[in-house]
Amino acid sequence: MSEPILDVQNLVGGYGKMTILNGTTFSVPAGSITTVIGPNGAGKSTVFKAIFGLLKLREGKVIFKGRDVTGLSQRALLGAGICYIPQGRNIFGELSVRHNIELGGVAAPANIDLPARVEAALDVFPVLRKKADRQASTLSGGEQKQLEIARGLLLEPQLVLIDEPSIGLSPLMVQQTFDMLKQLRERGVSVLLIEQNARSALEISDYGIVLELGRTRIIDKADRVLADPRVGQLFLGGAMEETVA
Amino acid sequence: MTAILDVRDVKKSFGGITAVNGVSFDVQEGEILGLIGPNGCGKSTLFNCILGQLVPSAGEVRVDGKLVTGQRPSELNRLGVSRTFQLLQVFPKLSVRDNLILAGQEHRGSMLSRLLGPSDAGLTTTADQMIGFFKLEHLANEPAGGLSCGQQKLLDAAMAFMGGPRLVLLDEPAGGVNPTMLGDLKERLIAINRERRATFVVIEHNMEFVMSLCSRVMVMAEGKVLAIGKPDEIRANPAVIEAYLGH
Amino acid sequence: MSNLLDLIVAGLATGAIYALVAVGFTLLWQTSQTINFAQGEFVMLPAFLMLAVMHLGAPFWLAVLVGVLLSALLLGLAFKMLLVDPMLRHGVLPLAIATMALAIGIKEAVKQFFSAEASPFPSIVPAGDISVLGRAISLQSLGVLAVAILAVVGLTMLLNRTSLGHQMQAAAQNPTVARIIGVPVERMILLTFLINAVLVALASLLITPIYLAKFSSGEVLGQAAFIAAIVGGFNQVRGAIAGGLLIGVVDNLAAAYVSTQYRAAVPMLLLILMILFRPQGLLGRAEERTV
Amino acid sequence: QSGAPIKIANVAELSGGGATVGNNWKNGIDLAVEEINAKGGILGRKIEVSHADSQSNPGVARAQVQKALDGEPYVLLGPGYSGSVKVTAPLAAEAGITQIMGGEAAELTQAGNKFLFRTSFGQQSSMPKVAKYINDELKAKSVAVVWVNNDFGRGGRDVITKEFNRLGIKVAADLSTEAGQADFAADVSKIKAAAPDAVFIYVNEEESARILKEIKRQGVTAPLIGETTLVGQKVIELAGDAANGARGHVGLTTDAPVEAVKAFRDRFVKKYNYVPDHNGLKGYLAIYMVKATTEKMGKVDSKAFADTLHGLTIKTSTEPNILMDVTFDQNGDIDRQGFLVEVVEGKQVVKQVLPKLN
Amino acid sequence: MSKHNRLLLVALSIIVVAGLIIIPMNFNRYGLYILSQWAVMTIAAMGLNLTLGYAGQVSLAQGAFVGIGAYGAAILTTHGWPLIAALGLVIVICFVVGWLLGYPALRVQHHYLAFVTLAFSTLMFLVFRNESWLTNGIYGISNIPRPEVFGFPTRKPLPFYYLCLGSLGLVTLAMWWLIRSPWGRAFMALRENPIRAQSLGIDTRRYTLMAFAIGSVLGGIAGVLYAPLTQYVDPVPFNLQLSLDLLMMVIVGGSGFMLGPFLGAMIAVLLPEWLRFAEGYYLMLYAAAVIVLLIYSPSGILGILDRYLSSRRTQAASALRAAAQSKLEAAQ
Ligand SMILES: Nc1ncnc2c1ncn2[C@@H]1O[C@H](COP(=O)(O)OP(=O)(O)OP(=O)(O)O)[C@@H](O)[C@H]1O
Ligand SMILES: Nc1ncnc2c1ncn2[C@@H]1O[C@H](COP(=O)(O)OP(=O)(O)OP(=O)(O)O)[C@@H](O)[C@H]1O
Ligand SMILES: [Mg+2]
Ligand SMILES: [Mg+2]
Repeated sequence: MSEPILDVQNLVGGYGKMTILNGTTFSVPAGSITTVIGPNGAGKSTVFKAIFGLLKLREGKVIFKGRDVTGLSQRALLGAGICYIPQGRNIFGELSVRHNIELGGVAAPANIDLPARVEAALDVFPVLRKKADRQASTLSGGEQKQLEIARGLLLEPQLVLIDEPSIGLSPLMVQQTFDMLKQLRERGVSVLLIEQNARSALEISDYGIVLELGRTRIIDKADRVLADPRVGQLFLGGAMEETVA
Repeated sequence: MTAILDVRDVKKSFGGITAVNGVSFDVQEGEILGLIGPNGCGKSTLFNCILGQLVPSAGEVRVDGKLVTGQRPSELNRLGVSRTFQLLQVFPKLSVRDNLILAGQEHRGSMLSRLLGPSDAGLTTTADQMIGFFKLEHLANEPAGGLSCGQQKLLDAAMAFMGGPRLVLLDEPAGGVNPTMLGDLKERLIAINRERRATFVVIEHNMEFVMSLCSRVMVMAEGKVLAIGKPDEIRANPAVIEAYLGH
Repeated sequence: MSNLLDLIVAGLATGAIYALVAVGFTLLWQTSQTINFAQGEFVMLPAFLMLAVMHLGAPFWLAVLVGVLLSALLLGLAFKMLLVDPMLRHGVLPLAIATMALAIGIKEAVKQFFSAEASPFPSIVPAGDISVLGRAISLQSLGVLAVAILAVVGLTMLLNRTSLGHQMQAAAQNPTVARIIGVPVERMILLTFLINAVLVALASLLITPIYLAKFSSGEVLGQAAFIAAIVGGFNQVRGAIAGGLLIGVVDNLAAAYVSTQYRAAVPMLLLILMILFRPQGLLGRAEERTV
Repeated sequence: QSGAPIKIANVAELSGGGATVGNNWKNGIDLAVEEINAKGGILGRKIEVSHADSQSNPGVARAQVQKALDGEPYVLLGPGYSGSVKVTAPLAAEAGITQIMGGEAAELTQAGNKFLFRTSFGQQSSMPKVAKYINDELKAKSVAVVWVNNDFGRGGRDVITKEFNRLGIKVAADLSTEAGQADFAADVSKIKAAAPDAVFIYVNEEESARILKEIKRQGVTAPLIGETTLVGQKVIELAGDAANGARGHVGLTTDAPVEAVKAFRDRFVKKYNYVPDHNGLKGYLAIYMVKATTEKMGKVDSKAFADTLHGLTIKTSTEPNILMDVTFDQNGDIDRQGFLVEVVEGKQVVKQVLPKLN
Repeated sequence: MSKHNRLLLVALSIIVVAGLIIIPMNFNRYGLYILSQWAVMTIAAMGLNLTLGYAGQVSLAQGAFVGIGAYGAAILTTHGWPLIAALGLVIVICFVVGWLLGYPALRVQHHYLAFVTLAFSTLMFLVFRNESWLTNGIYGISNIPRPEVFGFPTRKPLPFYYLCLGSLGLVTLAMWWLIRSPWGRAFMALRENPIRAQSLGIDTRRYTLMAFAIGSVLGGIAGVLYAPLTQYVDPVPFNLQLSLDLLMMVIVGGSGFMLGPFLGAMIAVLLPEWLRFAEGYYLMLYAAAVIVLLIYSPSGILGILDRYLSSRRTQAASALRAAAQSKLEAAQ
């Protein structure tokens, strides 16, 4: 395993009195794609929120490139090189598509050429270019997701946290998105991915993490996770005759 | 035999943009029709036109041969047509159980009996069965807004079935749902389809799910029907591969 | 028809006042999704702050300066930190109610610590009339109109053309997501309220010479501005101008041609019809896609 | 227990639409009480006034008067709004407590309430004087009437139009306006269209100033006549030279050409830093009515108070701070000197003194 | 556990009700008047709580319905009708007018709806003031008689207070029944997500109109009691301010909570009275108190209680979750 870019240590926290994370611990090797899988409600998205400072943690630490970034502001985290593309729909409906993308560069240092990056992003997602001046809320579900990905990557971060990007995307777009993640990895960017589309995701990943009830149960090379019979049966839809607990 | 759902030449435009551009198809009772197509091709808009959430710019929609174009969603629901949504649509501050009871209550008794009768309209048992099936027991009394995305998606699907519908339009029910649970969901859909001859139209980008569930698949592109046929035919259709499936 | 013209010009003059107050209303909505029921009192208060400073013997210009600063401090910073911060997350109504209470508080405080009487206020625009379309119109009204238009043009440019403006809107529409992409949400909200505070101080400076400094003058202004904002379209700053002027004119025409006893109702009834047929207001945008 | 303070309760419009009225009234009361207490009180006993806010709302007024009466005050002062007087007068009467109020509506004193007293002319006595002036001096045959649509304005309007009818004067335009109204363009253009021989204006001070300005702007030349609120110093200050030429009947004014009134005004300004309107005077006089009546009785007796005040004449010679000689009739109505005033070059000029009737 | 809670709740309510009946027996007239006012305003606020708190429809017209009720009672009882007959007529009128006022809500929402209802409120004030032939205009209607209930006269403050309290009790029971019935759930659906509600067969049109109509009826009932309480009505109390005050009561008490209006009306009616000692500053103190309360709990007084209850509930859910067995471990 190469040097970890992100080290998540013993996270404990949740919403109000409800504890969701019970000591989640894992690390993301630099320059890898790491995929987190697990049942619905396992706490995957909650881990991301915790890493990105959106959740009050009762215990635990988040180390990024050797530096403790627990509880830093989102702006500081973006500045450090982490970006987060959350689950669900997260656009600014009343602004135009182009303005939405431009907003992805808010935290950018002054010396980068934002307009050029916006153009580049629009090249990657031709649908968005076609609808650049429309109000973002009129986009279809999948188009909105593309918009979010384009916006999230505008800062060219070193670590991408991306939560279920494939929801709502057509198979062709899912392929493209995964290809894009692979390209990012080639450029040395690390990716931490949550996917329910677990087979395809693990196929492009270096490492796989299985999260259950707020704990990391399995951390291993992606192909080994994929081959693990328990995982196949329980989380990849391998066996349909699973017994209800 | 008349089709349970008959869509004729439906068009919908927003300002200068035509999202749905003359779509016609019908669905026979007991069928499971898949609806696929690239992002932004007009699938959700078509659903909204059928279900009265949007008024189509042109065209007709019939349910059981009865013209329903322009009818309100609630009226359509009373005819036994229900749906799920692509984006999360639950009642965030109500408990999961109340969400489900709410989903079924208007199909019980009259307005007056709902005022004077039992407060759960006799639906607690049914709701709890649903909760059990989707493994939400520990959250039954929690507000639905606190569920994870995948759980909300499941709740949304569960709500669509509370009223015992004859025709259900599902908009990406699999998005974000764990594959194992998805298998259960598919089994469940098939069982309901067999037992109650309920009819489904399913928008989905998960090909495995669509192809194994549906008896027929319709492909849309740019607001029009590109192809319609058996899953195998569609999978092999070069136009579909190019526009939608990729290699 | 010179009579009609008279009425329209007079209505425009009053409407300009409503518009100037309404600008802040729409600004707050567009950049923080808040409704400030104390907006009228916000316009009333700075004049008294300036008067207070003048009572201490300061010259007018200094009083104005101190007044603007104080209002930025009280109606901008303090308002944002004490009221907006804890309540913003809880939807529109709690804050709206809190501002209603605040309106009572401000009114009572001014009454108690200054006076229940109306007092005159020096005008920075020279008093006097000029002739517009053959009718005398006061320079003061023109000043109000000019500032209202300038404010709207400036704010529209800021909001629609600059990244700062987009950030402000983003912070209002979805604060969590805005934070995630690095918008300094806190600072944007503060900016919003500071702009509003300076705007009301300016409005106070221009309107008080016409309306007089009186603890209760905010009631009429606030209500008129609220209505003007809705009519113009809540989600567009420029709607305030259209709404304000329209209310001013329709009010006059209603009083002249329909009924003086029902003058307050006639414009409202007309506007209800308009709202029912054009719910987004005169210059507002249609609400976004819902499903 | 002759040393205990005399308790007087005041319920007035300290907030809400009537706040200006109520606060003037309250300040007038406080000033008088301060003066009297400084000189040793009434019959050697200090006065203690409690103030309660009716929020300009009759329902609240009722509650506050109820509360005040539960405390068994010597006399009840206020409220100023006629509606609030109407809802509270029966309570005071039932408790047998004298109520000295500020309302001017004609009907208040005509319901046979033996415990209710005015501090100023009721509209039934002031309006006929104005109508007579319009008829006799101006010889106007048609008049435009502008009034504020609350109980004060409406009451005045109703009385004066009745008078106009009696005198055969035509009401050319009957214009209701709103309290706090800012824009009078429409109203003035209607006046202009009606081309009356005179305009009768019965609105509050600030609105008076605004309408005077608008009248000047639109070039209406008919004579303008009103009541106390049209020609007050405040109006002149606010309306500037637009106030010139306005005339009015003034029952109580701080601008009256009476030395005692001027002295009162100076004392008031010294204490409160502003010039009171007639409501300040009313409150002040209410307390001196209590003093004069009590001294007349020679004892503090709330049961006998009303009977003593009925038919009583209070002279400035015995009680200088009553400011002008005044007589109360059997209804609780007031008789006092009045003035006809015109604004000339920014100054009130008394054109005519309307003497006390008897 | 929940049974235990329910028992506690029942016991508590019995104590409160008994307190409301017994303690005021030796109150003076003023105290009884204020308490009666509280009961009346609570009824009106409960109506608005239904429209706004449960069904999510912003209305600035509740005060106008109190006005309609008060004028209805004033006009009819001064013409010799018994109050109960006036009540019947007012209920019908308010139901119909409220129903009609609901129609704009089918087209517009939020601040536009607020404006439409505000306009209605203004219009009603002008009608009360201008239509003198009916309402005696600005002079108002005085000498409104207090009714006899089952042969008991309520002219005295104490019996009239019991009349108000009894009415409040009846209204509360009816409201409680309504809220826990499927209708109540449908109202909440309207507030939470009307789009989803529609697609579940909930006739949002009818429920919206119902929410307005029933809420308005409660406003009217409050008005019918208000008239004989003050024994005088004029237009001023029924201006926009009353609607805003009622809105404040609902929000401050806790909108969407059954008992919110009780506390809200307490704050709005009783708190200013308690603060009277501060003389000229009492309204300032009152405003400050309301603001502080909202800062402390933006969801209203009952929001505090709700936070406590829901945290207990999540604790339970958390325990369930903790007890859940890992599937992975089970598979091993
Ligand atoms: N309210 C609206 N105003 C303007 N354009 C709209 C509106 N609603 C939808 N559209 C446009 O209509 C087209 C079809 O949208 P629709 O949501 O039906 O797509 P879809 O097939 O469901 O896509 P996806 O798979 O991404 O969900 C899109 O181009 C979208 O931008
Ligand atoms: N805002 C919230 N308030 C309260 N509880 C929440 C909230 N968000 C999530 N939860 C709870 O936390 C648990 C974990 O949620 P999380 O969103 O992390 O799940 P997930 O693993 O991402 O699931 P999915 O695959 O469905 O997205 C769930 O049981 C959910 O009920
Ligand atoms: Mg998730
Ligand atoms: Mg879609």
